[in-house]
Amino acid sequence: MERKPLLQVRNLQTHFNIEGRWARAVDGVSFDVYPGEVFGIVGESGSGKSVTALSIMKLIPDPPGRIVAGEILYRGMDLVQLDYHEMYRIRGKEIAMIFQEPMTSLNPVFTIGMQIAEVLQAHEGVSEEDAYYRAAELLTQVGIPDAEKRLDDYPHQFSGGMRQRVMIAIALACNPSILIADEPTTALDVTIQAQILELMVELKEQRKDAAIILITHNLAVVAEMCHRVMVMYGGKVQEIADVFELFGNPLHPYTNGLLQSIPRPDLPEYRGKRLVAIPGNVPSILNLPRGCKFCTRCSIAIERCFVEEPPLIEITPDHFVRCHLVETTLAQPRTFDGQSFAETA
Amino acid sequence: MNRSPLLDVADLRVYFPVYAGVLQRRVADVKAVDGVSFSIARGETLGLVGESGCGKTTVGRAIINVLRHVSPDVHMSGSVTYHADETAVNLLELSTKKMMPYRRRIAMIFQDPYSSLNSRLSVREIVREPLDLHESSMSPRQRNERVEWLLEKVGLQPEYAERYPHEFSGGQRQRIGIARALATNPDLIICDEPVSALDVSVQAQVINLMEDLREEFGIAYLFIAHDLSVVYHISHRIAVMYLGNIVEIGTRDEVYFSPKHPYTQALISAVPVSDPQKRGKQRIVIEGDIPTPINKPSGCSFRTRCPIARPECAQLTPMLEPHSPTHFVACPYVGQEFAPATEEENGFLQ
Amino acid sequence: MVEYFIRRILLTIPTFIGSTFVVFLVVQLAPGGPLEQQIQALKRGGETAGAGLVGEQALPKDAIEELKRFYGFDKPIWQRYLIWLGVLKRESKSYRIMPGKPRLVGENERLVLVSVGNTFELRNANDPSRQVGDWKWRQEQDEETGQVRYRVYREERSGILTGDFGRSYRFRKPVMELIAERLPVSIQFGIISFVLSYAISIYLGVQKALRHNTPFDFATSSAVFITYSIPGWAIGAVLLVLLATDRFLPIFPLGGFENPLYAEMNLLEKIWDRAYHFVLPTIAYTAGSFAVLTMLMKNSLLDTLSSDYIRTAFAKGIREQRVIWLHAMRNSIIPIAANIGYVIGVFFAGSYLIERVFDIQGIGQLSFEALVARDYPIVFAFTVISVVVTLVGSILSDLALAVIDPRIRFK
Amino acid sequence: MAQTDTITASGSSSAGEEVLSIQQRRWRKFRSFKRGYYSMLVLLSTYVISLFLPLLVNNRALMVHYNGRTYFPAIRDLLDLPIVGQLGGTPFISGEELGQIGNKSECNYRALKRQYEEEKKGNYVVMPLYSFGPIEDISVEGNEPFMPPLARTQFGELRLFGTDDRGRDVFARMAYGFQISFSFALLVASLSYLIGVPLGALMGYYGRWFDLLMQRLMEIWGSLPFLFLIIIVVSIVRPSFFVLVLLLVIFSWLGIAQQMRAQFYREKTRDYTAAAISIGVPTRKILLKHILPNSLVPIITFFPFAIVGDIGALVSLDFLGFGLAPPTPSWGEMVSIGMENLTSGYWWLVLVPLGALFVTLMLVVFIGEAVREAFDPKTFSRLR
Repeated sequence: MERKPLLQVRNLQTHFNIEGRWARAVDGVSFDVYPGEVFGIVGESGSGKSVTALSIMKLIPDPPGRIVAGEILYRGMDLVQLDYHEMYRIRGKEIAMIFQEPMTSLNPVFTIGMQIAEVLQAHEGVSEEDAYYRAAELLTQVGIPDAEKRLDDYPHQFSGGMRQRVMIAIALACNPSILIADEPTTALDVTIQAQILELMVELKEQRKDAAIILITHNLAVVAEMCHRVMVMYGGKVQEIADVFELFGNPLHPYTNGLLQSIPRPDLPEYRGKRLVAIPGNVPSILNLPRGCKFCTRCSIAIERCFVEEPPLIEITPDHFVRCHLVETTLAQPRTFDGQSFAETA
Repeated sequence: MNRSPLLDVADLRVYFPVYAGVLQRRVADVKAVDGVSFSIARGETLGLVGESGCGKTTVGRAIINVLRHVSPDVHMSGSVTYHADETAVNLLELSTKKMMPYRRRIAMIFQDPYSSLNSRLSVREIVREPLDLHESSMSPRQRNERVEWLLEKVGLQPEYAERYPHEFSGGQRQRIGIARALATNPDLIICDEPVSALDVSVQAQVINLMEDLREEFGIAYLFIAHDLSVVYHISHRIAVMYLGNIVEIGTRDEVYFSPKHPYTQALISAVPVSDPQKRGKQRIVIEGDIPTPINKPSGCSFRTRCPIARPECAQLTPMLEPHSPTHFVACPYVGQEFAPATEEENGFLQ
Repeated sequence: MVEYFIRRILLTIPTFIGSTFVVFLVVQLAPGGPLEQQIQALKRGGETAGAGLVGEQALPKDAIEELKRFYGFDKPIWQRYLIWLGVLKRESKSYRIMPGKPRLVGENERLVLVSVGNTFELRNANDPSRQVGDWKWRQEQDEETGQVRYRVYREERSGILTGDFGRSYRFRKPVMELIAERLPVSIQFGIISFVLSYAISIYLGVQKALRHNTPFDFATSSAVFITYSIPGWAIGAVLLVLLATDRFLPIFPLGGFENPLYAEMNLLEKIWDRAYHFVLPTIAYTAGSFAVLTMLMKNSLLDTLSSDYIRTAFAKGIREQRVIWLHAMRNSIIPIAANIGYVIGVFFAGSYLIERVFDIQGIGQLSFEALVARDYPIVFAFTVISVVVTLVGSILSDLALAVIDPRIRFK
Repeated sequence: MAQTDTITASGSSSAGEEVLSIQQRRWRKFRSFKRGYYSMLVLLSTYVISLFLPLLVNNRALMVHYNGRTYFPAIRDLLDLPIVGQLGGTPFISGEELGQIGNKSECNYRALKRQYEEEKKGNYVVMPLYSFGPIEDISVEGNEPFMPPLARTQFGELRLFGTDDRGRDVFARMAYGFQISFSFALLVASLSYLIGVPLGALMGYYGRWFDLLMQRLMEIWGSLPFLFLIIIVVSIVRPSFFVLVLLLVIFSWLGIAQQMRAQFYREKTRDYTAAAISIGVPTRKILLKHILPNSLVPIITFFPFAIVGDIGALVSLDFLGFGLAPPTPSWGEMVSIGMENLTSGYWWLVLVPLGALFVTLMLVVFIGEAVREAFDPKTFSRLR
């Protein structure tokens, strides 16, 4: 692998205290993000995907949450060890984030212009005037007409889609190396979702060495956007693979189940057939099984699955799966658990 | 369709007045539903799709006559004709009392499994409530037995009857909601986005359950959703709504695979496909935001975002016109300048 | 926004009318109301009108009738109310007159009722060609004897809308004058404690929110609970006993607003004396709203801090101090600002308790004493002014909200 | 489908834990706040005990045995007490009847006890634990004004908190004052809930002209200086206990109605209401069975604070001399006597009633905080 990863997450553990009990929201997550790629994190509610993203930003509300262990290496610097003063230089400047809820993510009492200019002033040290000028440019860039006029508008004068564009403008203001997008289109309508995804692709084209971490529960969005995908369940990484590999050859029973359970009118062989559902419910993070996190719902689970958690192991090159029932074909499979990925690489 | 009709909605309009100004005069109306007509046959599922604010939820609530209670100054017109065995009644005109016998025939499932169950009542009380109201001939014991039978039907253990909603996950709560809707053996269930609040892996369970129940009890569904693939999967026919109007209605294959209205085409092409191989297909991305239903554009309400809009569209309010015996589209310019996408061109078929 | 405030202000008009009508009704309809008081006051020779024994002296029937007329008891209640408001005219001066006989009215105006045909005409007695001004005359019948009498009178609009609250029975002075004398004292306390309670509450509320569930939070909570549990005047009373009586620690004055020798002091001494007299009452005043505001501030900031846009601000790399004091504060202050009107109202309406404890001669004390003495014009004035203060306060609250929150501004 | 139905907690309970309704969980949570929980135990038990005050703190004997006949003078007070404030209205037994020669007015039981003990004729008097009543004053033999706390009378009886300007026992008045203040507040709060809850509910649910009209009315009501208005009314017609309760209720239902209105307005748009309507639940039942239980949280958490406000209002009125008619023992009146004699060093006249007020209200506030915390927990999370 000739590229150097931009971000390396190693054995990240983020726990939440819920009414006196510690829930392992993120439990030993490891992955790499390379420059220029769109890295997808897929999972359902409680899978730990959003907590992973917030951990990278060190935006875990404390209490009740806490990063308990692990490393988050951004260009070799461990963000977990940074104190919060040093984090201010990373957030917004090196790593930016956009959130799911465009309606509540902007401060209702400040103008759009102020909220964009503020980032530039904080990180680039530009004058207020320059910052507003840049803010107008950014708004134009994300496709808001009449940008200069709209700088003085307040968030409530914008529609949901427009607000998400503003969020993107804020995130991109300082040209971050990594953009984390946490369900950026979930709250939006289909036609608006298409616009926002299109915009993100467009902006991605402009900076080849930056990476996007796209967090979503929507497999279709992943299929459209991502280069590599990580599937999470129960706070654990279950599968990491190239997007074509993952969709063409899903190895984990959970990934497989997810792909089969969504209606696919575009595939004639599925049309009119009954959906293949994953039985059971998404477990609460307070109440996870001891062994494989998916064992309670897995149709092929064996006894071992209930007592022993399988390791995340490389099955085919760069395709990692956490399942006892998938055998590796590689002579020297790498694993994310236990030892550093960088060492084996 | 040679099945007998169950529900006829004709020219349904639902306006919510907007008050403003010094004297709080009625200055405008939110035209949530602005002349909607469709019909549902017995045992049939009609999918109703559209984006937020298009009025699809309001249609469902108007049929079941709950709007007046929540917003007493709502203005409704048109008719919702329910075909009971021999007779037909306009549900809109019925008083609360006269509506009672029909309430057991039409049930509703809600989008939010958390707010649609009263958290102060146990599961038994929730599911039994319609029985208590409508099945007065049943003894309390029979009712309890039926509650347990219903729970089993929707895949919940009857032992859970004494528990409270907050102990269940979203999918299980939705099953409780379905059990409540099933309690009185309805002919029609209005499903208001029943799966959109659920986790992906649970959605399929609920969809399957609903399909099984339809097979077993011959229920008709009005399936309201924004997710086109789900609607395609479960529906026989699909109606597409935009800003209070139905712009296209037809069988599911007609609407999904040969959409005629530019909005339907854009809507379908905007749906991402769960297959990276099909990435980069030509999308029809429509510009701009959905206008608010307070200030609907004149004429065709889609003209502000329509790729084939012409000046005439501002004057002319398009009506649904037939393209096949079952396929109706509300756009006079379909097939003239904008070639209707065929299945192959759209890349929906391999 | 302008429209919103026009609407807002217009809406206070019916409220004002409604509240003043209630006040009017309560006082007017009650037995032993103003009329009886005035009658009794006259009976006792008009010195004091306090509750007590009815004087021996019989009041001339005329005088009673005149009083009734002054208060409009010969008219229906709604007319009386409108007169009291100052919307309808009231008989401000009225004299008996015998046809043909000149009568002195006012300073040196003499009027005479001259018979013209079947009816009469009012003329100036000194010079019949001169105008009689706005004097009018009317015929009336004695209730008992049925005798026909004549009366000249003058009408004017004067009532609470024109700022005329009548004259105090006890002080024999216009009420407005009395209130104007006492107002500065009360306003000084009001403003100082208003500023103090907001300043302390906001700061403390923020600190409590930021250190939620720490020893600091628990320790300050006790202070908050104490001021919440005890009314401000009671705290004042306790402080007086502990810090002003000889028994414990006599470091503060027992009450009053200033030293009797205040006028002879130099500036420095004056300032010191003022401050010295101000400490305890100010604590008592401030305590009244301190607890509510502090908890409101704390809870509101806690809510705001867990909102999405605060997370966004941090995600942008904005520093903590700026996020808290700019992004979070601007939003958290909204409920506090909404309370401005309430707090002002509480200061004003509660003033009689604290002024009484500390023996401060402010309007609260004035109106309380007036109430004891049944000096109704002052009582009326105080109630009407507190209604107005509450209404103005609520408009102020809305204005403050509009300044802070653009969503309201663009309504 | 056994696996399908493993209960997964969306809240805190998990498989194996017992099933709790929301109410039960809240009660548990409340109990976990020790300060509030114990405050409630202390306050409730004190209040229950205070209902039997005539048997504990009274100048009338519990039992008098005289010439073969047995009398229970204090029991009558007990019957009188639930309708608080009517003290002094009970018929008394004259001194002569029990052998106090020459005393045609009420018997002095403390003296009677001494008399019987001297006579040793087998007659006896059983006095309550604390043998001074709240309204017996200087006219009774042995009562001196302004006795300091812990002083003893000439007969060696202990005055716990001394006496006031008329020789009335401060401890007894304080104790009865608690009973009266608390009953008063409970009554005012309950009655204003009784009015406020249904009115607010109807306003919120039906809206339209009823709501508009009521809101105007409430705005008018809210702009009035209510305590001052009550004083005006009281200064004109000296009210009884119940009239005073009603006067306060007239002004205090407002806040509750407003909260209820907001709740109903919000809850009626929730889907469970629509669900109830869609299955044909009659409106009355929707209001009572569905919306009401879901709307109670804010007004339940408000109840302790309503009590605080009502006690404060009563004490303020009494302090100004416009509260309960004298000689009803009341804290406010006690303070005002103390304030009149402020310079004389009779500190206990102010500090005892205010101390009692403070402790009582503090307990109520502790309860209120715990209730609020249990019903409506504030999440605290901080980013940096």
